Amino acid sequence: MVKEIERAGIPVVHICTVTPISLTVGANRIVPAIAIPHPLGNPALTAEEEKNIRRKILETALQALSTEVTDQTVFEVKY
Amino acid sequence: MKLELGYIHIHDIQLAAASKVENGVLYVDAEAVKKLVLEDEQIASVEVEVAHPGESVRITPVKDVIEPRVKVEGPGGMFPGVISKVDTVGSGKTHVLKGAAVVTTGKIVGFQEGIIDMSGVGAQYTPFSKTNNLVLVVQPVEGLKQHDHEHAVRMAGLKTAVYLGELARSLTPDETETFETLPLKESMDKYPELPRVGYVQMLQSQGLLHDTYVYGVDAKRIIPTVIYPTEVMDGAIISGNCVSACDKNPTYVHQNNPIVHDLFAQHGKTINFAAMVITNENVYLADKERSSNWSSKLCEFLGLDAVIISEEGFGNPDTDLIMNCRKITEKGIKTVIVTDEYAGRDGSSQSLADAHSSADALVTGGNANQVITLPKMDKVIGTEDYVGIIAGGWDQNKHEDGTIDVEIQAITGATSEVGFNYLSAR
Amino acid sequence: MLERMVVFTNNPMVRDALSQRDGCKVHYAPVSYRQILCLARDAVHQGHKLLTHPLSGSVKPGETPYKSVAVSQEKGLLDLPSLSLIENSIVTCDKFPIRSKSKDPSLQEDFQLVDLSLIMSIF
Amino acid sequence: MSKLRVVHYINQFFAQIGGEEMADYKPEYREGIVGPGLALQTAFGEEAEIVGTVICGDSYFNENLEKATAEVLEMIKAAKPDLFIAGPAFNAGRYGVACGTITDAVKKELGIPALTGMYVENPGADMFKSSVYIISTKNSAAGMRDAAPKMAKLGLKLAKGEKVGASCEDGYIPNGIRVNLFEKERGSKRAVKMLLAKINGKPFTTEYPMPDFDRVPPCPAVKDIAHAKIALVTSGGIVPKGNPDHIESSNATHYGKYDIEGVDDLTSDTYATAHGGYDPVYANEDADRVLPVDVMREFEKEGKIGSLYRYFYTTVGNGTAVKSAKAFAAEFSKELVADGVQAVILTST
Repeated sequence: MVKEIERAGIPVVHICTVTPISLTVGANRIVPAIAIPHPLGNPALTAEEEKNIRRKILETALQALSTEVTDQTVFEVKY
Repeated sequence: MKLELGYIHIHDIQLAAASKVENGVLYVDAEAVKKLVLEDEQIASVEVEVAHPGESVRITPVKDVIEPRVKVEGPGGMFPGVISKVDTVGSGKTHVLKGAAVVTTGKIVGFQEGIIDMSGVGAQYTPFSKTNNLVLVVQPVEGLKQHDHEHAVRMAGLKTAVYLGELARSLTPDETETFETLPLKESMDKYPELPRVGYVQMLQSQGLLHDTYVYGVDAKRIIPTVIYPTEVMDGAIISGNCVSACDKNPTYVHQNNPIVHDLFAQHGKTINFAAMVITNENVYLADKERSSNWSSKLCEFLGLDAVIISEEGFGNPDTDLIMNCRKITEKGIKTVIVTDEYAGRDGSSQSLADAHSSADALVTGGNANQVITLPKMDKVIGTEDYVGIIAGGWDQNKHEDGTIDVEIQAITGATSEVGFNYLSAR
Repeated sequence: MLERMVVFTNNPMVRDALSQRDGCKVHYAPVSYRQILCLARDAVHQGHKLLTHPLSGSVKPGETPYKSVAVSQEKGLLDLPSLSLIENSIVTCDKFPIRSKSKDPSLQEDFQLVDLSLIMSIF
Repeated sequence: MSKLRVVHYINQFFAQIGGEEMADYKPEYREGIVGPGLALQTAFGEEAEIVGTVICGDSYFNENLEKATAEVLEMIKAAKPDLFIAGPAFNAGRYGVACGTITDAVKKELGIPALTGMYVENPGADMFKSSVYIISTKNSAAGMRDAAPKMAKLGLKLAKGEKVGASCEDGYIPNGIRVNLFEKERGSKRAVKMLLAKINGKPFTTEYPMPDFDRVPPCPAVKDIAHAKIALVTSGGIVPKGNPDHIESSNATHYGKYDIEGVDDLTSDTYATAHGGYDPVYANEDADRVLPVDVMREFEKEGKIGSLYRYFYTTVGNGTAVKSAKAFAAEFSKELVADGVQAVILTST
């Protein structure tokens, strides 16, 4: 799916729990997520903390979209 | 290690008053065979039948197929660790009743399977429509447990094959063939220019009806090891695997392992067929890691340049196959893998349960889900009661005119994963 | 050496055989073959490791109704090999149609026994 | 039996009308054989007859895809063929796409047996190999002599409703449907031969190619993210509560597109997951954990992004066959481009 979007000429960032899978499916900009049942959240935290984490992941995603890459690149989130 | 196989060509089997081989005919004293089989107190009765190529006969449910052989020179005897003592076999001379086979049939569990049609469309799909088959229909004593039942039928087949093989002991073979594998150092010295090729055979080893025995040892208890390819010709590996008829290796296929034979055909010419490694396909995932680590380590240790890896089964073994392929490739060794496919009846599903880019050279035994219609046969040896239940049979698959629709996975040897058959897919 | 495990099973024979076994917790649920795989998958998503192959046995999904899968009791980071194995297994399971013979009462004991034998093969 | 009626499709070049300068040539129907149809007719012998030929310029077809397809289909329909053959297109890209498009349309819309031919690396091959039979040809017109008998043979099989063999038997580009065949050599011998080829660095063809792991080069970065229109796409199966479009939990046959205008936060009352591939408890409690609309809205307000695209797209990810997932994405990507979306955030579980 990620490849088809990129093929259409739109840069795409893939936020994905299992980065090796993301690498296999051919994503070029990858941001690791938290866990499979809740990639952009963590039910163990308070609502406020959880949203904060989500912001950090998405800020990293925006940064990935703004970064030129030549190859598959994983952008680690700084918590 | 050097073994000479002496083939006595058999073109017919007949039941007779005394067992003997004469002019290519195997005469079998059915009473003697029954007496032998009934020595096992767990067996209540046995029928002895004969099926010839081209006859309107169906054998089902098939448990195992075994080739009658006898050791005439060299240490040990047939089926070491099971019938004979555990002496190391694989050298000297062995006589083979080529063209004859012992087929065992019997219901062990309610979904027991395996079809051999001696004529018609089904015959094209099984290699055992071309052999003259002595069939044992084995009935257990009342209340016999499945494990004991499986063991009893297995032993009945092996004992009968040994009994028939004995008839060849003093005969002069019609044809002989010699196979030799040298110890590591000598082999390297003799063929310094040839690529060193190995064979990694994966053995089914998951539990009841899914077992293989090496010199009598349950294959799930082995660590991958080296075996001379000629040892398997003397029955070092036997089958206790009765599920998935199309891609299991009957004992006959172990004895005649086609990859071993076709590698030997190139030995000393284009390759140095240097070694054979056997490994297993256990259920426990750590066992898979360990076994694939060992198989790849052995291939490296043996200095192999290339190997053929064969699988047995589907699903669980796909994981072992890909692990073996990946780890052996990572050692810088070139690989070809042999498997079969479950791509669905329409052929559109993903064929294997696992995949890796290192598996770039694959030979397939075909799509086991292909449906064919088997004609009605004049005679059924065993029973068709289970045809609707076996893997590859299904509900309402028997038509009014007696024809049966089955997936070819119900047919013994149809999609052989050691390449014993001609079927393939694209 | 075997890890301490949780066995997800819909097979009463496995439940009875393993319930007293050391290092072994049984999670018995009278659900479908596929749903047993899903229970194992959810455990893998939580960080448990798969210990046995989900597609053990040559009796195909849809042919036998019984399935037993072991995962580690210990929970850690998401185990990628376990993840890819369980996900692939569910995809593979879905391509096999359910055969009505799998529900035949006369066959249940045999199906249970083979499934039991597969899981017991690890001990 | 009367001869089977065949209609043939070729481009302006093979109709000898002209090269690139005539690529705008509009569809035209001519009675009988034109150009390469002769080789096909020879291959058909007495069994079939090319009754007419549709000619269309490659540029015209590709630039007016829908209109041209309709026009060409009309001409084909009127000729009442038993079989339709397009090309072969060899390595000509736009010709290949035209051949694939029209063959696919004839098969699906007219229900008439149809096939085409092209070189395996023609872009049309990848696009259409799983929907229509494409005879594998050489990469230039010099391959016509080779291709014509194969196209005729498979064409006759299709027209007569006979069973099609495996790709290597009938010469078509593998289409993902596995077909059994009996080989002349047993599997073990084929394995030894393949191994020898591999050892000696010679070419060999695997009998089952592993799923391909092809790559797409990265798109350039977004220059001004603070003014960019960004879309959210998820393979996590987030849908409005109640799953109004009945997206299946796995092996989904369609994808969802939902309007989020005015939605600032996904709540347990409004959104849930339709995905069957993970424990749904956490996503159902708060779907922002999978599809982060809440934070994206905040970013919009804070000026971190230009705007959030009005719709989000959703699929159920790994349960869905790779093939259909690709098709879904190709389809909605067109809409994203058309609506001026400049970047996509794709979330997966």
